[in-house]
Amino acid sequence: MRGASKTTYQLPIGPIHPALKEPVMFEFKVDGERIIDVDVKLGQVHRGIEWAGTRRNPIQILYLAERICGICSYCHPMSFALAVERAAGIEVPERAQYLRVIQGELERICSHVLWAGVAAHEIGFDSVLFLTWEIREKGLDLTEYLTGNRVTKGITMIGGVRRDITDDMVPKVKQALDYLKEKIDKVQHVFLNDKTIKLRCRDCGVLTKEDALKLCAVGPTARASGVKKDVRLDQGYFAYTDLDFDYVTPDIITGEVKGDVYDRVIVRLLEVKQSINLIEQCLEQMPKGDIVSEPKIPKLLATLKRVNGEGIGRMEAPRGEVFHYVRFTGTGNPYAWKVRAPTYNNILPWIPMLLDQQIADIPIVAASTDPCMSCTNRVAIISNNKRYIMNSEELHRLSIEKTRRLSI
Amino acid sequence: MSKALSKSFKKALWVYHCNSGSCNGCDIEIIAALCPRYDVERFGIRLVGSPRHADVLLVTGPVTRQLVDKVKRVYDQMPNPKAVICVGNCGNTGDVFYESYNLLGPIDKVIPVDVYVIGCPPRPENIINGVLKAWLKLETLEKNKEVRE
Amino acid sequence: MRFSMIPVVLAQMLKKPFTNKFPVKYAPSSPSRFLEKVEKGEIKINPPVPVPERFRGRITYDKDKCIGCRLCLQVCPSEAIEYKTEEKKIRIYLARCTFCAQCNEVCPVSCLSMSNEFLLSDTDKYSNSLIVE
Amino acid sequence: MIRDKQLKPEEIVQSFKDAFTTNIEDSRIERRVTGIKKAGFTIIWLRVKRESFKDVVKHIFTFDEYPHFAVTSGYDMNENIELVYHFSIYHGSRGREISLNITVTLPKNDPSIDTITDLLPGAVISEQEKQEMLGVIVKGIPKNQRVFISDDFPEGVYPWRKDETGPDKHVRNLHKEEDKKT
Repeated sequence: MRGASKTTYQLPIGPIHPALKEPVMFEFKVDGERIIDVDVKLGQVHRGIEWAGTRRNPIQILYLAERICGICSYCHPMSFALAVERAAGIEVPERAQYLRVIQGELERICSHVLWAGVAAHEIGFDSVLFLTWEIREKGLDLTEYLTGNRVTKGITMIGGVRRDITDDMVPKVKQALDYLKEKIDKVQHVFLNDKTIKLRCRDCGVLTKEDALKLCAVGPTARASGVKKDVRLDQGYFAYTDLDFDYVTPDIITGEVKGDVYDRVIVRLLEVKQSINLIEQCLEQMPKGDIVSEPKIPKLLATLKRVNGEGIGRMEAPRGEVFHYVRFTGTGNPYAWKVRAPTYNNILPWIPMLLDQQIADIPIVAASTDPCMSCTNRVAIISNNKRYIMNSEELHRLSIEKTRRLSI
Repeated sequence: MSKALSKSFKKALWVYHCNSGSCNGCDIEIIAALCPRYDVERFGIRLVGSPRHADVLLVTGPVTRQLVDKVKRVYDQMPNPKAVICVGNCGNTGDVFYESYNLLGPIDKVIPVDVYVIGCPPRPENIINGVLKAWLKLETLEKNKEVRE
Repeated sequence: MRFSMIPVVLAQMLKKPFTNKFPVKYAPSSPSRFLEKVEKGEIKINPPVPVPERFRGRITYDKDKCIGCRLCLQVCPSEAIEYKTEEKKIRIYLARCTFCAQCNEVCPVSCLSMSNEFLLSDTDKYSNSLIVE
Repeated sequence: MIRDKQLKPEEIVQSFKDAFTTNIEDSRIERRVTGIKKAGFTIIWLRVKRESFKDVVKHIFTFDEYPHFAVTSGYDMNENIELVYHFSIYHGSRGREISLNITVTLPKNDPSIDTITDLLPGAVISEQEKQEMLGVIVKGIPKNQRVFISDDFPEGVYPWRKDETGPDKHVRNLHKEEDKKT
């Protein structure tokens, strides 16, 4: 380093780019183009949900929990329902456990395909964005067919599920799954065999297994670094214990684990195939039976009023382990409610990933962990009062230029 | 001159999307409206990266305390004539987040809103319907301006 | 392979376009005249993407079946339902509704149900078309 | 690797009790079963005195070299604040993970606890959140800033507290404010 004359720059980013969703703020120290130090400022989207939860009854909280994050809008209410069921000792019928697996895997497919489009968009491949989002539309049609709304599914109920999949709905589900299976092979071919994507993603934003374990990274980010962490397998909930599947790590295809952006692409695309397979297994093994333990809601609210205890709900969301903690003291409304989104644990791994990377790599590395609190709309580099406005459009343009430079 | 301006204005409506603390259910529906299936680009609607080039502001989310002045600044940077479309119920009335210590009111408390797109999240066609209503409003604005001249 | 996306793009060119041309293929030169023609029936609007049968759209309220038991108020996550004490009926603000249909399930006389209509946008969020009484 | 011999839940609780005798106020093992095959997993709840909290966390490392730390939940029980640290050990093999939740009570007049970021660097965001939401003082926290609440939110107001330092002065009901208008 050339001694004390090193200056760092303040770049607050104003507008929000369409692909970047919720705002999160970084602070980097930069030596020229190379990033030397990273600091993260969160909380632009703090809506005080946990506090609002203590003032409502559990049925209302289901729909509040659904709007914590729009893309994984199934895992939050479902792990809240798990926590309440464990605190109140409510048994869930077996058919409902299978229906819950189907909804969870369907959401994982839609979320990973969405992510593939956003990641391709970050490095400048808009045609891949349109290709993947065209596939995602079929996934959303299936979600709408099964739950009644494209994004906020509203299928969760404490003690089971709100809608059943009857036998005459199964052929339509199977037909949509075949369409998805065939198209996802095409996307995987596009992503994994494209020379430019390999140039941009190989050895970029590396997270070593040691760092992933120490920083408790979760989900595909951890699995891409070789850490075998998957709540569906570690601590089987719903009906995952009856299905046969295994941890998805990049060495299935490439035979080695590097923990870089390319490995995260592999892990997510393999997981989409795994999810389709899981849904098919569920459709075959699903037993007959009722779909919710207590259909009458006033009765359910009455039983929840008498609960006095605490429960935890853990679930594997598309981005990683979602954790809910609920404490009841017999007043109907939960006394305490703690929500931990998977991105909570995937924020700190950004720091080892982004060190010694270039500024142009920030969008793709940040997008590679698929942050639900999501991509950078604020990149601020601490300056000695020299302000240099660089909006996220320029950040994105830098990223595209780098792709062009590499691919010539 | 105003006649020429209004004609060119109708063909290309440039849109800028601002997320003021939304759960991003509406944001992905806005992006879905841009993608091949609904493809608002055939109406000349294009998403631009800066409010300075935009005619319509698509706002989502109940405004959090940290983003209040950001939303105001984005609104002020937009050139006239401009329209604001508030997408999603939590932007319209603070739907599920009606009670909070960190939210400063639905969007029309921060900036004047022209069209409210109702839904949680609204379907992409509903957003197109909202844009159509914004056009009507902008057109009547143009007519009143011509009548006044 | 160098650019694996090229064969996909070429194949895409031959297929039927994926776009569903919702109201009309291209932007009308003047929206108001366009709407008048639609009312007169000269122009046919292309239908939106078909909606499945149990879609959660605009709520419909059967006033005389309602017994005013206020169970729906207890369950509504966003306080979108207002109770009119004098006539023991309810008023639902669509601008505050989350379209979760939880009130449909809790209603003992099932006087609430969800229709398929979803094109709800207006210049005034509390206009009569957006309040179900 | 010490994880090769994986202890049963009862042995784990017993080893905690041997090491900390009176400091473990109470312990509970919760068994859950799922699916048709009724495969089960266990959740261990421990209530620990504050003095021996750091050693209890160090003791977890004897079971698993890299325990998984989920988050710390906290709530205000009128005269003292209770924090629940959620760990889980033995991840990596199918159906063997055990959740471990450690509850600590802090008196309200001195709500301080020492940090665990030296053992688990991933816990810093969770500790920052407890500082700003509950007014807990984490001794030795590497980054003493606010993480979720904005900087212009007044000092001394803790959103999760149910006493006078609660957020009730700042709460706004967006619907009721509009009802007054229409």
